[in-house]
Amino acid sequence: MLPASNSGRVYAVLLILLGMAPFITSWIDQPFYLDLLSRALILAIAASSLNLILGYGGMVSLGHAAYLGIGAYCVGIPAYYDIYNGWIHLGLTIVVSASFAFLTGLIILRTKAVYFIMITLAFSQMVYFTFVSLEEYGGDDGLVIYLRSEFPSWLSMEGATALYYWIFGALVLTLLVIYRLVYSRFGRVIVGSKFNEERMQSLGFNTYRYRLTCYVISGVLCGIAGMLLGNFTSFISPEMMGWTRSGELIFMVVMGGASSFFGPLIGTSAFVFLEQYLPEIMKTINPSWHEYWHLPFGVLLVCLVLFGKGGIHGWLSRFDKDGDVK
Amino acid sequence: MTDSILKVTALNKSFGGIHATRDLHLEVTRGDIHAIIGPNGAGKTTLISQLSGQLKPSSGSIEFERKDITRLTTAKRARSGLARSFQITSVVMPLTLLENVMLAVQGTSGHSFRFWKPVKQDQQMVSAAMNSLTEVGLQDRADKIAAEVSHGEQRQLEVAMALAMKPRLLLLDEPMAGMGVEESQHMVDILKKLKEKCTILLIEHDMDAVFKLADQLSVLVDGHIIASNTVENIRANQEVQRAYLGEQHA
Amino acid sequence: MNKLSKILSSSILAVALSGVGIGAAQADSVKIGFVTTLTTPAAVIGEDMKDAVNLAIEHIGGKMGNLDVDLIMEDDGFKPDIGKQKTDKLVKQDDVDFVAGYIWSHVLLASMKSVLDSGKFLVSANAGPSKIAGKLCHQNFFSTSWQNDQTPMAMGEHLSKQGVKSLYVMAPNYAAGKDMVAGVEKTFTGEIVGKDFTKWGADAQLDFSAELAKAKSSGAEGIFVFYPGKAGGAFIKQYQQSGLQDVLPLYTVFTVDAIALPKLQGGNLAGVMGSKNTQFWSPDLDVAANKKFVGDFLAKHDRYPSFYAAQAYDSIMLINSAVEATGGNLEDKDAVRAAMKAANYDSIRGKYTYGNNHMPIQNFYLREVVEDDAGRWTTKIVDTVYTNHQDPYAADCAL
Amino acid sequence: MQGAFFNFSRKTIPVDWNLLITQLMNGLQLGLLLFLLASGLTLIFGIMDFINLSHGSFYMIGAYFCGTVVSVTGSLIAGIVVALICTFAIGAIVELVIARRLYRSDHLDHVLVTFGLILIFDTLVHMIWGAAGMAIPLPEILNGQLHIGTLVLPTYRLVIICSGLLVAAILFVLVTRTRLGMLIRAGASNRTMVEALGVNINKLFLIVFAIGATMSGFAGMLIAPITEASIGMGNEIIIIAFVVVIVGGIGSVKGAFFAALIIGLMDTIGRSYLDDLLKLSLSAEVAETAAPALSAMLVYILMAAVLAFRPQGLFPPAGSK
Repeated sequence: MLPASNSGRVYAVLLILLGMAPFITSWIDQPFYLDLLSRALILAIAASSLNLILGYGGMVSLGHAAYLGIGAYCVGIPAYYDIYNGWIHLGLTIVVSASFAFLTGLIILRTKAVYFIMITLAFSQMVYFTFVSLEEYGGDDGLVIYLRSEFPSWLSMEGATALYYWIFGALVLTLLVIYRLVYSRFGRVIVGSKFNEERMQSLGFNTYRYRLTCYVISGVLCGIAGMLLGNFTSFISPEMMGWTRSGELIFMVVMGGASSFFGPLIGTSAFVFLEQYLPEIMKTINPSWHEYWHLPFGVLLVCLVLFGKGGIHGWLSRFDKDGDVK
Repeated sequence: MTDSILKVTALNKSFGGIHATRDLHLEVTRGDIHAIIGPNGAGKTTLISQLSGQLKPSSGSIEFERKDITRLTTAKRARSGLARSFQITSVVMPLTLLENVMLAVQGTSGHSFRFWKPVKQDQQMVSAAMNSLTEVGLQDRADKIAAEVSHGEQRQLEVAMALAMKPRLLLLDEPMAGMGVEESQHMVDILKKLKEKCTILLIEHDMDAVFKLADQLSVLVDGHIIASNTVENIRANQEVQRAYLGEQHA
Repeated sequence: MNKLSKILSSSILAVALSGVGIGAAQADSVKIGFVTTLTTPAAVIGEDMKDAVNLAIEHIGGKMGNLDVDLIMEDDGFKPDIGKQKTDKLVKQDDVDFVAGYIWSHVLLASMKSVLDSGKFLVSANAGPSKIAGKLCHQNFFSTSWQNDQTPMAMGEHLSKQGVKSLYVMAPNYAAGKDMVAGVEKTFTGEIVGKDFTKWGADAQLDFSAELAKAKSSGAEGIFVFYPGKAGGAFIKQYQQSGLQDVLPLYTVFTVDAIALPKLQGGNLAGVMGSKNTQFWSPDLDVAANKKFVGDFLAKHDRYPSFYAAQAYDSIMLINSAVEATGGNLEDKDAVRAAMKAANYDSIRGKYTYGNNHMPIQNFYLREVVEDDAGRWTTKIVDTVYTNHQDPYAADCAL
Repeated sequence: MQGAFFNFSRKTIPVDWNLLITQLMNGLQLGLLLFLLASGLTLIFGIMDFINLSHGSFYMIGAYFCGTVVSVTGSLIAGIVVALICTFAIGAIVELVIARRLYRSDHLDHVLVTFGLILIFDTLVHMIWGAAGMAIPLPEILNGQLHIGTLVLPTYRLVIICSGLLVAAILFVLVTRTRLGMLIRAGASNRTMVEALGVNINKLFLIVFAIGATMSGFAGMLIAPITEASIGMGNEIIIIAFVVVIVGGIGSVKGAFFAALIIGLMDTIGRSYLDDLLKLSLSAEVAETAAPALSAMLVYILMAAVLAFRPQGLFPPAGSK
């Protein structure tokens, strides 16, 4: 399935290139690119997790950034008490994001369509304000994380390259998990429910349970992305889980192409690239336009929806003879 | 006493002030094709939806194989052997026919909290699904996307999906809706074959088809069953003639 | 490899290589990265700073010693992680010698590690959270502003001296807001009869009707507020519209500044006239460097510079003094550091020194809102509250 | 006039009636502003099934246009009239050029496009008017206070309340007494029916969209003399307006009205009394920190509760499912 199409081959090449990125960036002596890539890949994990519920499950969450924040605080708060054990951080991330996803999911999954969007927004805003009010952990100003999560030496996160491979590994695992998931029995129920939930129920599926499980899996994956983000930025503040951040995640998914495996990766890469270089491009056109880069960005967003169905993945797939998007 | 597979007692359903089902009694005998006929708006689909669990009745009880299922969810009823097809084609359009039927197989064969193995590698499920497709004559179209096949084929797919659930009672909501003469005849043949496998409760407007297929007939008017008997007896029934058949076959 | 993947991989390579061109360092220049906010409503502060930085570079003729100044402005978008990303770019790709700027504490906290870990110098032109003044202090960090607590402490001191017995306090609900309130509480000897922390952040609260009603009914003798940026203007307006100027005198820090005053004047909100605030600097401060800065800024932009602008101007001048003192040898970090620590330049606030934590030890003045000769609303120094004041966190700093 | 006392777990809080009335008026004012935004939003949502995140941009644009005209002519009335016309026109243009193409696509597309529109409008305002924001001077008479007994209220806040009520009344008449209103009501509860009636649906959508934009702009004009016009001012309030729409019931103007008042009052009362309440059970410091966040959270808690227990909203439009 993967390398069967032209776009599949492009993605395979892309993954190999990403795997070699630390060597490439050190060869061309541009360590900053590795930072940029690290950030893009972390966001790609988050966007892929969102894609699992949004692209495959049809659940549009406008509150997914909350899990990024939860994951990052699961590093930041133990670190605040000088607990740097990485397994504790990881375990806490999984437990907290899973419990939060489960408890809110019990209510969220009872709603549909726009109500779903609004209730996910509501819960993420509650998390946002909770962390704003936690004066002990920096409130609005956030927490500086002095040391990265500590893992055994073969799994260490110290140094830009080691952290990059952690992130890269996590991304590959996430993509693999989602790939297997979507075509497993479980995944078929999720995909089926996206298009016709009533029918799925009459086929004998308790769709509520399956969708809830899917929502929890997605939350945990995004939580792990948050844990990596905390380690990468060495800093966490509530601002990172505001609703506009959730909007950006949706944007990344759609820009890359929803319900395609590599769409979120492509989308986040494009997003991070634009965020970094659009201001520079504007500056070269006219030095005083530096601050106006949101304008072409917004225009792009509008055009993407009006004219660019299927996102970047969509138009890559158009090179394929049969087109594997679904 | 005959073996009754479904027994509906004093069923009532109202939406606001409108009574869609009024004191409805119905008994379906195992092995029969039992057709329900009635004018538009008589509450046929409402009845089916209550039997399959999409709608909760206001009062009354539904027994399936002597167990009270009135409070069970749709999914639980489906797993216990009660399948339905929909009047408005209701398949998962972006998936292939095979994938659709496999969903039906999956729904009634254990839980689906299995996250890793691709379904397509599950030979048992693939062959079970192919069998159902073969029974409705769609085996050659298995890899087509549901949205891209003809309306008649989608209706057949509906039946194949219901069949794949290995139901003991099949609720068919106008399987021939919108079909041409040839397609209808094809469907009649399919249903005749199905009769050997399970009991069928059929709602259908196509009277020719009903008379060809049904063992028992119930006439539903204003949410109430006014008569229930063999086809011959119903044809002879004056009241039914007046209430329903008379209008159509005058 | 088929055609498409070739196109894709070669374009990735092209992008990568184009970056090499951007990143190539010029040997005979001093590179300064300046991070501030140029988008979102907070851009009004960032632009004031940008204008001041450009003026500073103009004043030194575009050269520091014999090195050309290569200035790279970056926009943090008011977001800590973007600020960090831009800082990483400055440090790793542009390989700048100094990183300066930073309006917001959270952006500075997120970014400082990147700069300091790479051994470069960090000059904060505004943010001064207590952590950086205390536990987190670093030998390569310098501030041209102040520590958050100092300015409100000066205000508390003044109020106590004036014999004000009770005070109502309002500030936004974030770290700087709490620092400001903590500062005034440290030195104010009267009673604080009410306190409100209002919602801050991207969707900050701008309608203070509920809080003002509470303040009024509290019977306090004065109201102390801290509302930076656009919230300041909004607060003053509502303060006047509620008719509080007659019953509840206004004392502010970082609220009534050169950004808010022109708009207040535009709205003819005379209630602010005569209100008192404290600051380490004022446009009328009688220092030669300040006269030149304010005069040229006024001439060029037809508005008074804000304190943000003044600090940004100083950050460039501080760097300039270090580059000149070391004869342009930026590799000698110790020499650069020593030169910066000496603060041997003509600051707009006059001569000041650095404490162990590299926060300025400086004067704090009481200022009053007045109208200047040209009819513009501005601030005038009426008293000196503190002379050579050091922040209370210096003791926590291990340097 | 400190009279009655409420009993809370053995401690007592004196009730300052003047303060309470002032706060209720403040809540009413906020609620009416929210209504001006939410009524347009709920109609666009209910009739066109279009999620318009950029509805708040009209709020901003209205304020800037008004401010510009006021600074040129010196007349607040002129400013409001010109700005109303301009926001109507811009609303119409957005409908014609962009929104119209999207009514049939899914909500995700709406969210993305209108998010893009927010960025475009914010940057355009930044380019045209600069980042500094814009003050709108009020005539002297509106800058003062009104004394009613011992009660002192800012005059301009009363103006906001009266204008809000007036617009609400006009809208009520429009929706319940005119042919356009009949179509709007029908559209909100059953879209296909209106289409089947052979109404020029394009024209109806255009008018509803533009009127919604105008009301949003009017709200911006009303608040700007208090808070100033600034970039992104609409993005702050639009999310709350969405909460109002959901709580009131999508497509229901009446629902928007009551939900807006509930949320306006809840927010104001929360801000004024929550810290005192929390101090009864928590330390003063914790209460001061938690209260603002908690009162900001209140509206979201309300929305989550409504969605969980009454997803169609508190006052769904009549006849809708």
